Amino acid sequence: MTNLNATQMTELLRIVSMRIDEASAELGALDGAIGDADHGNTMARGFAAVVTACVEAANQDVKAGALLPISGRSFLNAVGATTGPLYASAFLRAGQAFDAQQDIPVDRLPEMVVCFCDGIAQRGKATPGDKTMLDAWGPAARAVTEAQQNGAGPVACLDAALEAASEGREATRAMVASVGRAARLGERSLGHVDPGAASAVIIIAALREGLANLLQGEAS
Amino acid sequence: MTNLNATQMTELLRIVSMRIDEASAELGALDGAIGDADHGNTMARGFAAVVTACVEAANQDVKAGALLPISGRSFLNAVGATTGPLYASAFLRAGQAFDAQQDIPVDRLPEMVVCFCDGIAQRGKATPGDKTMLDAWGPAARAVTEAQQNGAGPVACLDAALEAASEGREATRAMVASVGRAARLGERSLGHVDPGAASAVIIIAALREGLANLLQGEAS
Amino acid sequence: DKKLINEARDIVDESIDGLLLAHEPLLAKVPGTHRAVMARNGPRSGKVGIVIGGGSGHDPGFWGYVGQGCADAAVMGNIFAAPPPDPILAASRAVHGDAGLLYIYGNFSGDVMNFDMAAEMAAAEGIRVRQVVTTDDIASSPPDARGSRRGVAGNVFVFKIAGAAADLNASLEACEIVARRAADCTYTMGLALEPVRLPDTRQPSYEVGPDEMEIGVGIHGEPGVMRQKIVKADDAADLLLDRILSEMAPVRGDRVALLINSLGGTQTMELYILARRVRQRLKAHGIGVHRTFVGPYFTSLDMKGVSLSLMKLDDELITLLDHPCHTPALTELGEQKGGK
Amino acid sequence: DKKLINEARDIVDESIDGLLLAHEPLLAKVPGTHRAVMARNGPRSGKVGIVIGGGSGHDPGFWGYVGQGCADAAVMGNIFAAPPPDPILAASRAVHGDAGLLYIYGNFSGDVMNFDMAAEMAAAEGIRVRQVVTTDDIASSPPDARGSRRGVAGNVFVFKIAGAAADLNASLEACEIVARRAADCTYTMGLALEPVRLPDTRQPSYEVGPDEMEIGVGIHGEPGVMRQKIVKADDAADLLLDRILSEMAPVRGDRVALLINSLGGTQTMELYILARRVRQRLKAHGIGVHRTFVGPYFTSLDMKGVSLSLMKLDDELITLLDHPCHTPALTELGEQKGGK
Ligand SMILES: Nc1ncnc2c1ncn2[C@@H]1O[C@H](COP(=O)(O)OP(=O)(O)O)[C@@H](O)[C@H]1O
Ligand SMILES: Nc1ncnc2c1ncn2[C@@H]1O[C@H](COP(=O)(O)OP(=O)(O)O)[C@@H](O)[C@H]1O
Ligand SMILES: [Mg+2]
Ligand SMILES: [Mg+2]
Ligand SMILES: [Mg+2]
Ligand SMILES: [Mg+2]
Repeated sequence: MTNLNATQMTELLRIVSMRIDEASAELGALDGAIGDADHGNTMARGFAAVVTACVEAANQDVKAGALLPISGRSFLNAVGATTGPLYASAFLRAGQAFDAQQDIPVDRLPEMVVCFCDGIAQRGKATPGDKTMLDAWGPAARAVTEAQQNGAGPVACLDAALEAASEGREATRAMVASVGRAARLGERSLGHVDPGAASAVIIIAALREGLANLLQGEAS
Repeated sequence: MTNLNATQMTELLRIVSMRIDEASAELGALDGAIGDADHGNTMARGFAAVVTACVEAANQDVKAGALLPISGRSFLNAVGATTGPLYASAFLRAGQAFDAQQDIPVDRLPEMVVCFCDGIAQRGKATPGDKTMLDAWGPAARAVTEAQQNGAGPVACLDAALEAASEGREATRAMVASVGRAARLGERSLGHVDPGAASAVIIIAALREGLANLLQGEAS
Repeated sequence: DKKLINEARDIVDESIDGLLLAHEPLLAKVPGTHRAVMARNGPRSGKVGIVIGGGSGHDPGFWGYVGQGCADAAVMGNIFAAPPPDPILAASRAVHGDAGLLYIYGNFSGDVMNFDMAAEMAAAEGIRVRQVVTTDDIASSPPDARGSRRGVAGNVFVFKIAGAAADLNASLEACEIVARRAADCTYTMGLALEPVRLPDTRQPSYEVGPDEMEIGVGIHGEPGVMRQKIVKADDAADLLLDRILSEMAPVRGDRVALLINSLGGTQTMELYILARRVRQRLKAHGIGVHRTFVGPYFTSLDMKGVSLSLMKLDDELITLLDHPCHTPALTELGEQKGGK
Repeated sequence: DKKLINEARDIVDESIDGLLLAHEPLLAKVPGTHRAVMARNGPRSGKVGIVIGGGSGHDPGFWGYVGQGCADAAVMGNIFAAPPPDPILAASRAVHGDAGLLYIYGNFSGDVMNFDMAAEMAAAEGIRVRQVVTTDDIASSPPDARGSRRGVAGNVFVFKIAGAAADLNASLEACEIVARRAADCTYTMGLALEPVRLPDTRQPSYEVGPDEMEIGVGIHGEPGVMRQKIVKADDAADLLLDRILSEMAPVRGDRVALLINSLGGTQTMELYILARRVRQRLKAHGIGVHRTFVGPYFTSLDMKGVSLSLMKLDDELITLLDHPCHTPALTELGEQKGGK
């Protein structure tokens, strides 16, 4: 397999949706501690809408690249919130990187992580250390770029992203939030993991899991 | 001692107030099961007001007989509710039986039970078996009359009243309420003691206790 | 069960202090008692005075229905306990405009006895008093014993109708007749998810299991007539509505006023979810809904539960329901009002 | 934590269905979305349109402030989640009267991003949009960072002021200026006795001990800035009021509007007990209270807790506050109103 077609890309996003859904109570609890407890619901609703929209689009014979802007819009319209515009920008940025008339080259899939990071950074204007999802997406994006430069394959790139994102997530514990809802807590946000960073790790892990499944399915 | 003066009568009512107050949570729970849970508060507030009014009156050198209508009015104004008019009538009826210009003969004190029964019956128009306080006051009043006819002394008369009232209270368990708030429960009121009957027993027991104390204090 | 109060025994008096301050433009203290409020712009010479009341713990009942075009005075007792005759008499004197007084209150033995005594005392002072005792709670007795039913949230309709009639200068007899008709046309049924807790004891009155609800409860935390497994909002709405409709027996084209009432602890979203279902069901029955009231109109402290009230309307009741009024809990603009 | 709902995921949509039915005379659906309502008698040609909104779960916020003399449309997101741009744009189109639109909403990153996107989209269609972001929650940042504070219950004052200005045909610029001034003059602080529970998880967001309360909470169940032992109502009132007064720094003779707001699960009696204390304290400070609002005006689902808001008034703000309006949650009669 060299390209992911629309059905395969949808399958990948379905796995993200499933993993986010499973973690939704836990993400809600993380958000409850320093925010408003809705992050689990919001992410779950958002990715559920993404899957519904992609299934519909894939049935109409579009190419995988076209699913990215579709995902962005459906995520945004299903959730609004802070994460809606952020992940909408993430998907739209990825949509710019991949050709809507083409399927997605497997080798380039990890670039989604870089695009997500750029889109989120551009829309949210957070800086590293602000205790946001960017503290997971940023290290992950850098890890992908580095791995690609070292000639790693796509699964290995995502492995590197996952490791970096997980470290980033853990690092948020020691940060005092300075943007978003948790910023109002001041010092009280210390010691808590940022929920957006936690969901970022789950997304990356699910992408890696989905890609590995697809490649394995093909191999066997 | 042949007469209770105003201070002694006030002392007696203070003991009633104390015993009702101690039982107030329990009376509230009985009322909660088949009514609106306020019977403990209501009785406690009512008798507290009675004591306050009697203390004030006794300081102004009135006779014990005059405390009865004063008690009725202060009970009523402190509580309203169902028990307010009922116990107001009870006290007013007792006030008619005793001379306001005189202290209360010790031997006649048990007649208060008969007066209470009559006043409550007249105002509330309940009939025996309706599952009300009358199912305690009624047997108690008959027991007093009978004991008096048998020549019993005042404490013995109240002993008889107490025994009869307690039996009456227990008998309310097997009754279906047909007047008052609990009547709306129908069969569901079965098995529960009527709170008004329970507080009646406490009043009679406290009168007996108070009288015995006074007589004993005199004897020693 | 945490509460923002000072001493439990003071909550009635202190909250009356607060509402007199907060609603200064509308409400005034009744002279000679701390337990009654009167309308600043309500009572007037030649107008029948409407006096309402009952125990405390039903906010905004009863004080919230005092004002121009509605009740002239409200008398409040201790929590869940009828007020004694003295404050009722004080309110009667304060709002009497030489056209007589109408007392309106729910059918509870304490209320009946205390208002009766006050009426006798008022009569002795030459004040004519008539009384309408509300009996809208259909769960509390079978239809053939309507007279022994409790008066609950449907009170609000009766207060509004009587207040409008009085404001239109109807005679005492006419006010009584129309208030009684409003009361007879009003049907209520309630349910609770949790029992109430009195502020002093903070103990639940009875136990309801974690997946149970209590059907046919009163507004004083009285237990209901039966207990069953908790159901979804639509089923709960149906359960209340079906019982009401089977008694009211409306026909297509009938018009009603609707009150979806929180018993204190049920949040707004849930009320509107019920409102949705009730309106959909009534539409399917071909019954027109002239007005829908949704909110905590007559509560039982902060009990988690709701009641549903329907008043069957005729042209006169509609005119009176739409008559302008201005009270803390109910404002009707009258003419100005947009649409139906 | 029992609830009368159908499916947790449907509660926002179903309750919007219900409120559109219940408030049919006042509210209509915005075409093309299920998450926005508009005033039947609000928008008109030549009038600035006021569009408000935010997450759901704040009933009667935001829809309750839509109607003649107040907001023209309200847009609601999921529970505690800002609405996406599309329904905001739909509402913008629906109430646009060629005099421009003013968006008013609380300062939360999600709301800012989504309303900003909608404003850009509206501008692309030739609709002029200005925005006022409310920041009344004094607990949420120090005074020197007022711009990063949350916007909470004080919203109600800003909606009312802006709606009145627009109803009086003020220009978009003038509406924006006066709304911003109202926002700058408004100070709020809240406390919670219990954390909130979202309807889907029914889990408390955080733990508060049985004798503790959380000071400085937001309206989305956000934890407060500190936790302390629960105190009596009078002390709780003082705690909120003192913080507000120390920032507002009023002098004798100043006038304010007051909002004692339930966060959803605090009963009416408690609110009036707080109102009593706050009014007594303000009187002692020589501060005049022009209006006192008491009730669940801006909630956080059914969270047990309250907030206190003060708006410092001047003559213009008083005129606008008293201007007539008619919405589900707020009715002002204007002239007719009895006294002050
Ligand atoms: N400006 C921002 N840039 C990037 N991420 C942000 C920003 N603001 C907030 N976040 C992320 O959003 C997460 C919260 O998302 P969510 O709970 O869905 O939204 P809300 O705070 O509006 O309820 C935070 O944990 C944080 O990671
Ligand atoms: N008509 C009546 N005659 C005598 N006792 C009555 C009558 N109605 C009710 N009661 C008594 O009153 C008790 C309830 O009193 P209480 O709780 O104080 O009043 P309420 O029912 O108004 O809350 C009942 O337990 C019953 O004993
Ligand atoms: Mg959140
Ligand atoms: Mg009782
Ligand atoms: Mg009672
Ligand atoms: Mg949120």
